[in-house]
Amino acid sequence: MFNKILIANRGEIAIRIMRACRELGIKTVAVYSSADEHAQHVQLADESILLGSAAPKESYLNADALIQAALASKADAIHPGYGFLSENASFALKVESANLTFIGPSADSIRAMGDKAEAKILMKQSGVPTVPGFEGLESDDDFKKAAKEIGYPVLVKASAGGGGKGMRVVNAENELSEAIESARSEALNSFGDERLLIEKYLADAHHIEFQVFGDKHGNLVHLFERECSIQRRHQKIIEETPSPLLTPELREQMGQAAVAAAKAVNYYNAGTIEFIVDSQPSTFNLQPFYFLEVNTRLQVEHPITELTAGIDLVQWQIRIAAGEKFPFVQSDFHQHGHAIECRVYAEDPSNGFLPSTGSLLQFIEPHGPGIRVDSGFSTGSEVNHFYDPLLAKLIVHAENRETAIQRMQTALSEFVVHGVVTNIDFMQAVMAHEDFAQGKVSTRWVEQTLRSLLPDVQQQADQLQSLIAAALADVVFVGSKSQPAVSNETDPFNPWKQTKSYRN
Amino acid sequence: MFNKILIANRGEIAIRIMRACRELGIKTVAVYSSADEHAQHVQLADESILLGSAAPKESYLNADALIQAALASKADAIHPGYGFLSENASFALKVESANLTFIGPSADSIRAMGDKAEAKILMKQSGVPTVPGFEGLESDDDFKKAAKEIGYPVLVKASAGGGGKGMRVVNAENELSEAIESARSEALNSFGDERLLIEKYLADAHHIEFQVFGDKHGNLVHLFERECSIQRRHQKIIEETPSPLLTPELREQMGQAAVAAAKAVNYYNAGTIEFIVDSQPSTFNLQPFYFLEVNTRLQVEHPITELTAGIDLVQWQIRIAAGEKFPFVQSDFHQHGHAIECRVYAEDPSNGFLPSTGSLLQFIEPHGPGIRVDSGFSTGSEVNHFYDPLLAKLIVHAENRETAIQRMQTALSEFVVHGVVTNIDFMQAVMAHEDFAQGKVSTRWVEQTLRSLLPDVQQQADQLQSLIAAALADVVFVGSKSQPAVSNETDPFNPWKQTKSYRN
Amino acid sequence: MDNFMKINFDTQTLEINPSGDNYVASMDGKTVSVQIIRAEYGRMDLLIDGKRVTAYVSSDMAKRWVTINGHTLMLTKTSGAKQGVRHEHAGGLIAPMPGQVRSVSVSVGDIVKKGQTLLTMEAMKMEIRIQALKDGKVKSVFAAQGQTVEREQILIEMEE
Amino acid sequence: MDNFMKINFDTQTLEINPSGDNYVASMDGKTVSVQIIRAEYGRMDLLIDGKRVTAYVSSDMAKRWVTINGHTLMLTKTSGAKQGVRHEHAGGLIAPMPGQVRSVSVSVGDIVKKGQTLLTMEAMKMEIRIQALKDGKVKSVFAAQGQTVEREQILIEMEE
Repeated sequence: MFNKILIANRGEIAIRIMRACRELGIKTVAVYSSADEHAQHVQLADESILLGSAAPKESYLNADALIQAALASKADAIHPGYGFLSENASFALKVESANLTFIGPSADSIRAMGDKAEAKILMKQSGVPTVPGFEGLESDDDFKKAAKEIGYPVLVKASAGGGGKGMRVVNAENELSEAIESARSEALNSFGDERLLIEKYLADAHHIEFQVFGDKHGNLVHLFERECSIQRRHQKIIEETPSPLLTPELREQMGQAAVAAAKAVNYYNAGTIEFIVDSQPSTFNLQPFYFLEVNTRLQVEHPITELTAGIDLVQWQIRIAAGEKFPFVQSDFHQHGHAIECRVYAEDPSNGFLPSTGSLLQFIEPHGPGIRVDSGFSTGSEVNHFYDPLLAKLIVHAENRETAIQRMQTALSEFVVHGVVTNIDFMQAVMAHEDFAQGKVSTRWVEQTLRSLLPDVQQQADQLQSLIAAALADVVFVGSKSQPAVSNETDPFNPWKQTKSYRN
Repeated sequence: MFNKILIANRGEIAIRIMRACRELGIKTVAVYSSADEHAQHVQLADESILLGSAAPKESYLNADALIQAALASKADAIHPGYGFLSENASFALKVESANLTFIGPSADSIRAMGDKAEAKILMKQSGVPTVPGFEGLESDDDFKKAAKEIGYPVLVKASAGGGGKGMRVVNAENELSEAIESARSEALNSFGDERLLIEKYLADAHHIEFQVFGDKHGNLVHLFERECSIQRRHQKIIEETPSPLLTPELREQMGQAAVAAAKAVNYYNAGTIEFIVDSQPSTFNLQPFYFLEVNTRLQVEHPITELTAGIDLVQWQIRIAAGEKFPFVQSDFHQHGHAIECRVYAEDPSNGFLPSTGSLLQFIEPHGPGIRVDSGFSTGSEVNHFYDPLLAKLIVHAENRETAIQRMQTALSEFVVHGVVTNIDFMQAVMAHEDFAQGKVSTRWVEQTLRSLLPDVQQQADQLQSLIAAALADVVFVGSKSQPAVSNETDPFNPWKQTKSYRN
Repeated sequence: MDNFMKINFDTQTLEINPSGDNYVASMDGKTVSVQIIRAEYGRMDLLIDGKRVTAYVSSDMAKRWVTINGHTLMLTKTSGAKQGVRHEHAGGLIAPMPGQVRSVSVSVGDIVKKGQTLLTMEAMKMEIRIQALKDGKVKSVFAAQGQTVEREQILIEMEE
Repeated sequence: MDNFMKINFDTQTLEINPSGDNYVASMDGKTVSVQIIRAEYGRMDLLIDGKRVTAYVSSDMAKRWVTINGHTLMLTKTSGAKQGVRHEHAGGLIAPMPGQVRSVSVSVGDIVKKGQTLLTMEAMKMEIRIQALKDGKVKSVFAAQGQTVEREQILIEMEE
C-alpha cells in the first residue's frame, strides 16, 4: 500500500480523497494555487505545496509542477480527483513515467474513450447499443443521405469533442449544410480536428449513467445506475439512484452493456458509462438506451452509489491502484434504499445560473441521520471566479424515494449560506415539483420548466419577517459589540468566545 | 398522521426525534427544565414549554406536567425517547387516558416486561431460553438446594428489579445466606418488593440484544443484533453490529427467540430483547444464549441498526403509533456492512468514569462519508450534573468491521471537546486494542483491561507540542483581542466575524 | 418617541419602536409585535405576533442576508431616498458575472455592428462573449486583457 | 531578551523566545523552533521543528485545553512556585464528582466508625455514599441536604 498520496485537486473532492487516505493510514499532500492559500483542503492535508498562481493552467492544470511536487514530497501516487487533469491521458503517462502511480485507469483507456468517434465505433464492435448514426462522413451529400436515413432531427458533433463544443441540432435538411460548416469550424478551433459524426437527436431523453469498477487482474463489475437528467447549462445539478425510469430488466441490460463497454478497453479503477435513455422508445422504433460516452475517472456524484451499493469507491480506487484484487463479484451487490445528491452551487438561477462570488459570511451545513455533506468550504471561506463554483454536495440516503425526497427537503431548508447567491431555493423548488415526484424529468426539463422553479416573490408575512430580522440584527449585534457581553463569562481573556446570548 | 408531537425528553434523543418529525411534516413541542433553558433541543423545536426546576422529578419525570404541556400545546402524541418515563407503564396509561397517543408499546407490554421474575416465567412458557435458575423461592434451604442444582457461581437478584440493584454474585455456599439477606433488604428499599430470583452467574458472557419492531396489526420482525459487551458501571459505551461472536445459525436462532419473546406480550412499536451469550457454552453444557430482559422503548444504540438494516426506526415508531401497517416482512431485511457506535460521555475514565461538568469551550464534531453524529450539544453548551452526561453518539458505517474500526479511529481523532473531560481517548484505546480487533470482549473486559486502556503519559514530543500550543495561544489570541483583527474586513460592524487569520 | 427607528431595505421602509422590553414593527400600515428570545452567532430567535421565528442574519456593508424557514433573502440597506437607480449607465455594457477578461476586440472610436463580439470574458468553465446590442461607436473601454472584473462592472461604453 | 517568556503548566516550565518572525521554545534543556502558520477560531497550525502540527486550544481561567492528533490534554497554568499542594485538606472528605447532596447523616461531634456512610450525593443516574475512611470524630460539616456541590469540594472534615 502507498505511504503518501498527492491529491492533484482542490475543494470538496480533495477533502473527500483525504478522508479515504486517512482511514487507510496514508499521508496526504495537498497542492494549491495562490488563490487557495487559506482553502480548507490545504488545512486538512498533512503537508501542502504551492503550485503557482490562481489561473488553473498555472496551478491545477500544470502537469509538470504537480509531478515535481509529488517527487519533492516523496509521494508514491497521485489522485487526480475529477476535472482538471483527471481525464488527460498524457498526464497519466507522465505520472507513470516519473515512477509514480496514477490513481485511475490506464492512459490507453483514457485515450481510447477521449475520441467520441473512436469510442462509438469501439462500442458498436462490442455490441453496445449506440445512437443510430454514422462516423467518417465527409461530403455534404453523404451527410444528407445519412440524415435522411436516420430521420430528422439529427445532431452533428465533433468526433474529437466534448463539452458541447462543435455540436449542432439540425431539424430539417435545409439547415444541414450551414450546421456542418459551423460545427466543423468550431471543432477545428477547439480540438484541432474538424471531423464530425452525425446521429439521431433525442430531444426528451434521460441521462442515465452506470458506475463500473474493476481491478488490474481482470475483475470488473457495475455498481448500478445514476439518474442525472436534471441539468442546467449541460451540467448536472441533481442526481439520484435508483432511477425512477428503469425497470429491473432494463437495469440488467444496461448494466451488462456498461460492463461490456468497460471490458472493451480493458478498463480498471472507477469509471462511468453514460447512456442516453429515450423516454418514448416506441416513437421511432428505437432501442430503449444508447451508449453516450465514458468518464474515465471518479464522478462528482459518486456518493449516491457509495450509499446505495455500500462500498467506499475512493478507498477502493486507492487499493486497486496499489495492485490489490477487487474481492467482490457482481452478485455481491444490491441497491439498498434510495439516494439523492443536490449540488449546492454559488450561482444565481435568476441570472442564468451564472456564478456568484464573495466571502462566506455564514455557512451552516445540515446534519442528521441519512444526511451526508461533502463540502470544501466553511464560514469565512472565499468563493472566487477562478474555479468551479461548487460549494458542497448535499447527499441523502433513505429507505425509499419518497422518504429520500422528504429528507432532502428538510436538509435543504437547514442549509444556510450567506455571502454568495446559491441555488438552494431553486433545488428546493425542484424537490417540491410534481414532475420530479413522478420521475418525469428529461435533460431539457429545467430549461422548459425554469420559470416555475424560480423563487416566487415571498409571501408578505415572510418578507416582513425578514425585514424585521435584518433591522433588529443591526440593533442587537452592534449593541452587543459596543458593550462586549463577556462580562459574565469565566474568562474575559478567552478571545474566541463569541457574542453571548442576548436576552431582554 | 399526527399534526404535532410532544417530545418528553432532552439532549440528543430529543433532537433525533425532532428530525424524524420534521421529515414527516409533523410539528414538534420541546419540554425543558429550568437548567435546560438554552439547550439545543429547545432551540430546534417549533415550540417549547418549561416543565419545572432542574431536578428530574420536577421536570422530565413529572408525568402530570408533561401531559398538561401536551394538552396545552394541542399535541396529538407524546414520544418518550429513552430513559425518564419511557418504560413507565402508568405514564403510558395516563397519556392514553388523556386522549393522547403514547409512541411506544402498550402499557400492558411495558408492565409485563418490567417484573424480571414475571418476564422470565413468561419467556420460559414461550420457549425462549432463560438462564438456568428458579423463581418464587423463599427459605434459605430452598435457595441452597437451587444453588447446588444450578452450580456455583450463582446470582441472586430482585424480581422487581433493574439497574443492578438488589443483585449479588455468590461464589460458594457459605456466602449464600448473607447475600440473600442483603439483596432482600436492598430490593425492599429500592422497589418495595423483597422477592428474589436465583440463577446461574455467567462471568465471561457477551451482552447481545436484538431489535424487534412491530405494528398494531400483528406484524412483527427482528432487525438483527447489537453487540453491547463493552460496558463500564454496567452501562454500555460501545456497540456494534453485526456481532463478531454470532454465526449465521446462532443469529437465526436468536432472532426467532426474540420474535417469540415479543409475540408473547403482543408487542408493537420498537423494542429490544436482551440476551446473554456465553462465550464458552460447552463448559457447563449450557445453551449458547439466554433471555435477559426486554427494553420496551427505543434504545440509545438504535442508529447502528438503522444504518445496517436500512430503516428509519424513529419515523416508523411514529407511523406505527399513528396506526399505519408495517409494510415489511422478515425476508425484506438483511444486514448491510458494519456499524459501530461510540458514546461520547463527559466523564473521566481515570476517575472511575465519574461525570465531568462544565461549559463546552470547543465542541467540534467529525464529519465525513459513513460518519453520523447524534448530538445534543454545541460550543457554549453547559454540561450540568442533573442529567446523563452523554454528549454525543458517534456512529460509523462501513463495508466491513475492519474498515468500520479504521473509520471510527479517524472520526474519534477529529472529535474535539474542550471544557469537560471526555472518554474519547479511552474509546480510542479500545478501538486500537487487539482484544477488540479480535472481537474477544465480554461484559467484564473493560474492568479487567482498564489499566492498559487509560491514557499513557504522552510521549515527550507530544507533551512539548501541547505546552507550546497552550503558551502561544495566550500570546496570539490575547494579542489579537487587544488589537481587533477586523480592520481589514469589509464591515467592521459585523459582530459575528471572529478573530481573523493570524500570520507572521 | 426617543428610540424610533426607520430603516429602508431596497424599496421598502420599516419602522421599529421599542415597547417595553419588546418592539413594535410597522410597514405599509401593518403592525406586528416583536420579541427577541435569543440572539447569538448571527442567529436570532424572535417571537413575531406570538409566532416563533428563527432567522439567520449576516451583514456585509449595506447588504443583509436573511434566512427564515430555509429561504434566503438578500436585502440592501438604502438611504430611502431614490430607489431603482442602480446601474443606469446609458449605453454601458456590464459584466454579467465576475471573471477575467480574456480579450478585448475593440478600441475607442471603433464602429461596431449589432451582435459583434467586443470583449470575451472567462470564469470557471465558461467563456462569455460581450456583444454589441446595436450598431454604434465605442465611447470608452474600461477593461483590459487579463483584468479581473466584478459582476455588473461596466466594461465598455457606447456612444448614444 | 525583551520578549523572553516563561510559562508554567502544572509542574513543567516552558520558555519561549521570539526569533525573527518565529519562536524558539525550550523545556528541560530541549530546544525547538516554532512558526505560527495560521491561528483562528481556537485552532493553530504550527510548524514545530519543521513538522506541521495542528492544535486546538481553549482557555478557561488558568486551564488550557489542547488537542493535538486527536489527543486532549488539560493543562493548568501555575505561578511556578509550589506544586502538588492542591486539595491538601487533612481529614477532609471531598466530593468525587459534581452533584447534589441527598442526605447528611452526621453532625459535628459525632463519633463514626470506619465505612459508616456520612453523606449521600446524587448525580445523574448515580447515588454516591461518602463513607468514613477510619474511626473518628466529625470536626465540621460543610454540606447540607439539597445543596449543589462541585467536584473536589470539601464536604465533611474529621478530627485528626
